[in-house]
Amino acid sequence: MNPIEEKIREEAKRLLDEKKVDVVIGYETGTLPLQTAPCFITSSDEIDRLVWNPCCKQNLAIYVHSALSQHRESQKRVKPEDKTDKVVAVVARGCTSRSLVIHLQEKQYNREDVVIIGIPCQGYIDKNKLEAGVDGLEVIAGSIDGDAVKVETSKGKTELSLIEVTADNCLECRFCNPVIHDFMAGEAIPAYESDDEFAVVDDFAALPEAERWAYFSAEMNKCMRCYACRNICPSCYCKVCFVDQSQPEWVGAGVNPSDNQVFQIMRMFHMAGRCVDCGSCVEVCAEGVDLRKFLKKLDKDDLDLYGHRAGAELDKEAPLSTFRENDEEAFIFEPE
Amino acid sequence: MQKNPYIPAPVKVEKIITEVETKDIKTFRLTFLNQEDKDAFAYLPGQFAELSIFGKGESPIGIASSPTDPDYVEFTVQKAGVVTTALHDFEEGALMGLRGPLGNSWPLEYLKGKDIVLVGGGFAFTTIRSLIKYMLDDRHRADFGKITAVYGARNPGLLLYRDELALWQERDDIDMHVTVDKGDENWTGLEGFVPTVCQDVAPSSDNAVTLICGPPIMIRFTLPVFFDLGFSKDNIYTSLEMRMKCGIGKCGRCNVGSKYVCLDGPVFSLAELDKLTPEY
Amino acid sequence: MTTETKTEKWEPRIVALVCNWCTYAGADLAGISRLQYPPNVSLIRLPCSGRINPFYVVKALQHGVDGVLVSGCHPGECHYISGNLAARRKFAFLQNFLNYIGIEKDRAIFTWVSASEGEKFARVITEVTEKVRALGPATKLIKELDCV
Amino acid sequence: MEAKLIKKAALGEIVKKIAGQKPVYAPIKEGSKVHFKFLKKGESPFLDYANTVNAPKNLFFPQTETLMHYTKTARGSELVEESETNGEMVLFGVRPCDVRSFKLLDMVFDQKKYSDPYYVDKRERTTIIALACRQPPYSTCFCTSVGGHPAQADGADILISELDDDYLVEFLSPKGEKLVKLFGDLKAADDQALSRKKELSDEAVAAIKSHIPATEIKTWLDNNFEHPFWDSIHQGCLACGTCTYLCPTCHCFDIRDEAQGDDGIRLRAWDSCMYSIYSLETSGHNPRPGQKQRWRQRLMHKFKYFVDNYDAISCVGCGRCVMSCPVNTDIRKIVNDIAQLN
Repeated sequence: MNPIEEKIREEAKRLLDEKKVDVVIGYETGTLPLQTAPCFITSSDEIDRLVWNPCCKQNLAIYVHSALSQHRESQKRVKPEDKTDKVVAVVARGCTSRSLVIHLQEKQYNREDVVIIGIPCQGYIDKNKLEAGVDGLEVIAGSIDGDAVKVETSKGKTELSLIEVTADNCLECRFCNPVIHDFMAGEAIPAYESDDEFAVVDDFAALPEAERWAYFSAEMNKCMRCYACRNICPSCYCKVCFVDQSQPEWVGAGVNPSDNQVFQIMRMFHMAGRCVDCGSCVEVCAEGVDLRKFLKKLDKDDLDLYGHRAGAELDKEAPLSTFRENDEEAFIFEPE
Repeated sequence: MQKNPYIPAPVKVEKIITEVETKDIKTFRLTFLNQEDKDAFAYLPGQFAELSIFGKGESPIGIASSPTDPDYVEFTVQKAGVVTTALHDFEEGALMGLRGPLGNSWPLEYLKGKDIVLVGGGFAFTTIRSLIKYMLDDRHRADFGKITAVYGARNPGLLLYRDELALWQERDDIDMHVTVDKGDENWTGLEGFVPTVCQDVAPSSDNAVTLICGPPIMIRFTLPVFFDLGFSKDNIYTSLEMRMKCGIGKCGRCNVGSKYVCLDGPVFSLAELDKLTPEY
Repeated sequence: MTTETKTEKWEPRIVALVCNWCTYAGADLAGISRLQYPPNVSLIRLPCSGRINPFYVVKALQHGVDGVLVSGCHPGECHYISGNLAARRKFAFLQNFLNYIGIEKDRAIFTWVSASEGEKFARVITEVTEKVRALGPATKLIKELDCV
Repeated sequence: MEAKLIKKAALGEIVKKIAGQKPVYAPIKEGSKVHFKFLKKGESPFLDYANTVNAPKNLFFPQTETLMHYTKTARGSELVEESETNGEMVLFGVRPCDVRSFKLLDMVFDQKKYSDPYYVDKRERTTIIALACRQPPYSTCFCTSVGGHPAQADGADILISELDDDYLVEFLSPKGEKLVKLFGDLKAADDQALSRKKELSDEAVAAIKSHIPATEIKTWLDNNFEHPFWDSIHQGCLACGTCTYLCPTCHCFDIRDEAQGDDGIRLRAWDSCMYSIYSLETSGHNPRPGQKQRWRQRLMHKFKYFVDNYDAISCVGCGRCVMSCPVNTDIRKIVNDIAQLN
């Protein structure tokens, strides 16, 4: 057991035993090699399920949101004297904490409703990189040994370096430590200082228009509209998503290429100033759609135009919740 | 080759009757454009059909008319979703589609020779109306014993089929009780909730079957009344509602346990429902 | 809609989403002043540019229009004080994003036209029509109904 | 029944040859993922695959399918008469588990009272060529627990089994026999080949390491619709529906209309019991209001309701849902946990 894991368990045990929280949301070992699953611990007898390693990938903030909003919903028909509070503890890395900040900024719940067990994080193993690393074969067994990922496939054993299978968003992450926390399960670590965080955007933008469109439409054609990207995203918490509305019906129900594109454009557009680049949407996609290339553009505009990074500071307003008189308007058309 | 069960038959909206003061419930009388479609549409009271409006979609609605009036099919529809709103905007003469008949019917064979107690509440009176019209028809009346019916609505303005109700109240081959939760200045009939009226009417459970159709809250309070009167669960029938799409047991969503409401229902006895999961 | 654009005498079809308090009145003024401008634009009046959901722009393109124009009040002149300032940020993101994924910049154009700028309105429409005409018929994002 | 032998290297060319005559739906590799897709002209199928990401049900029951066209006339909206298509197709490279899924889907779509013409039509004009598993493709495979077999493909028209240097090709139905010519001048299989097939087949069965007590939990499911067990299994579930979309036996769909100007279509699109709006009624009432109820529905449907109705488990043990779940919710673990409660 690594020291961080140990501290997470200790803190979870304390919170549960002292009845400070109702549930601790963390990660547990999955049933498949090199995978973890979100877990929900309500009794300190179960704290040994909690783990922390580079296979912990999901951004757990969405579970905090759903637990608290479901609780609030359940309290609606309860007499005032019988109402209960619910406090959720969550194991949070940098990106998770930024998502929590967004929830707090958007008044989804109160700060005291969530206890943040902060984790210094060096990144997680990217499913797609791992898959490419073993040429699409199934990983039958795997383990992490220092900087090496040892995997076994039907074609035998191989070893990959951890850094080569670490997700791109993690390698460029400036928030390796949580931006807010109530407890830190480990010493803060230096952030990766990527030289050019937005190289992925600049390279893509440099391509001819037709090539950009060809890439975008080909990627969106892969989408099978399962909405896993939307459902894992902590910033996608609308009670009724626009794709589920029937009056008006914004997007057709079928996998029409145009509807796929429109769905993804609008979902991504909702992420303007709200995407923390946690990579969860990419990670959950069964078809491996390259969403990050496009989301990162919104990220870049957020920074370039409004000097803002999603969820980085609790008291700094998101770009689309505010404005300035002298905002950039070079794009406004003026006739000659 | 078997007929494609997804293709609706073309029908014309022959007549539109606004049923209630709030104008959000109308009865649509539909006639088939093709004789073969009309012949194929052989139905019994309690069945439903998919009303089909191209560009909007389909909506499953219980059939309100009786097969004893063979010239047309009627549906009483509340304006609620996309399809029903479009339907309410129709004018007489409009063309639309009809797919069915679907589902099972009220258990007519089982009801033969028995006393019948019908209980309806609010808007959910449509398939009971179909059954009443069927049973009161000269060709069928002798098949059934005493017919007692209790129908209630929140106020007189919300009662469906008011002319027919008045006619039925005149007749002596049906004991018709119409009640409202709260009457207005012109109301001379019963006032009170359906369960209470059932209690007062107190039909005998001897060789009798009751068919109950109404909002869940009404059903919840009416059932104990019938248990007290000695009705067994085999002799209490109701009609379920569920979100449906295909209507032919394929698309999946309307199951209650292993039964599909569209295929095995919508009519179930309480005894049958007890064997299913409580998800409806 | 899409077949129409493929005929030889193609004329650009443009949808303009405009604010009721400024651009719409500006269009009126252009009309009263008998100013000439191309007939390619269908005007849709909304209460404020702040009310214009960016989705409207995307949906218009999906339905096969060749260009979308969005026009509101000049900064500082919003009838609701700041609707246009909030809109400005949304549209900055939107135009950048649409262009980034490969949709021509001139398919979605944003501008300010006040109630007194009848002449500017006519010029905007003329120039926007020419810009869109130069791009040719829209081909991206358009929904073809039949599937499989 | 005929059984023949072909050299291993020859198979790809044979499939290409068939594809020259009729549309062939086969495994194709793009990037690191393998999908069932239509072979393009001159394209070779990818034979060295474990199984495909998507299930082959897509061929008979596409994710989106136009049911009918309509157009506006002076009288109102009317159906457009369609001309029927009926070309023959070939589905190549189906694993035995996926072949089994067709038998299960047939139970739903090909019924006496209501037969689904869209599914049945495509199903009838398709010849299924199955490829037996010499080894279970994945460690998550559990076909033998749900009535399947890695090397037998009841329902296939042709079964191809990998031997040492050859493929054994068995023509199992008249539909399959019609394709014999396209396989070229083949050597008849001798007894040695047949007994080698049997050996390998037994090895494949023995190699399956994943087992679930799928039939054993039926009694528990019959009696425990309400049980605290259901309170926890759904917690991590994102309600994304990936499991149902990739499942070879899931068949729920939605019917929608789409219009453009005066013309329109009625289409059907896959739907999923994992979605909140799936069972939401217009009134706002939802009989399955939470993910707990939806998860229970999915499990019950596969292991109880389907068994009640058709006497078969609606799962073929392909493991796609296990491998693709974004949060690693594992149906094998859930079934095993239920068995522990028994």
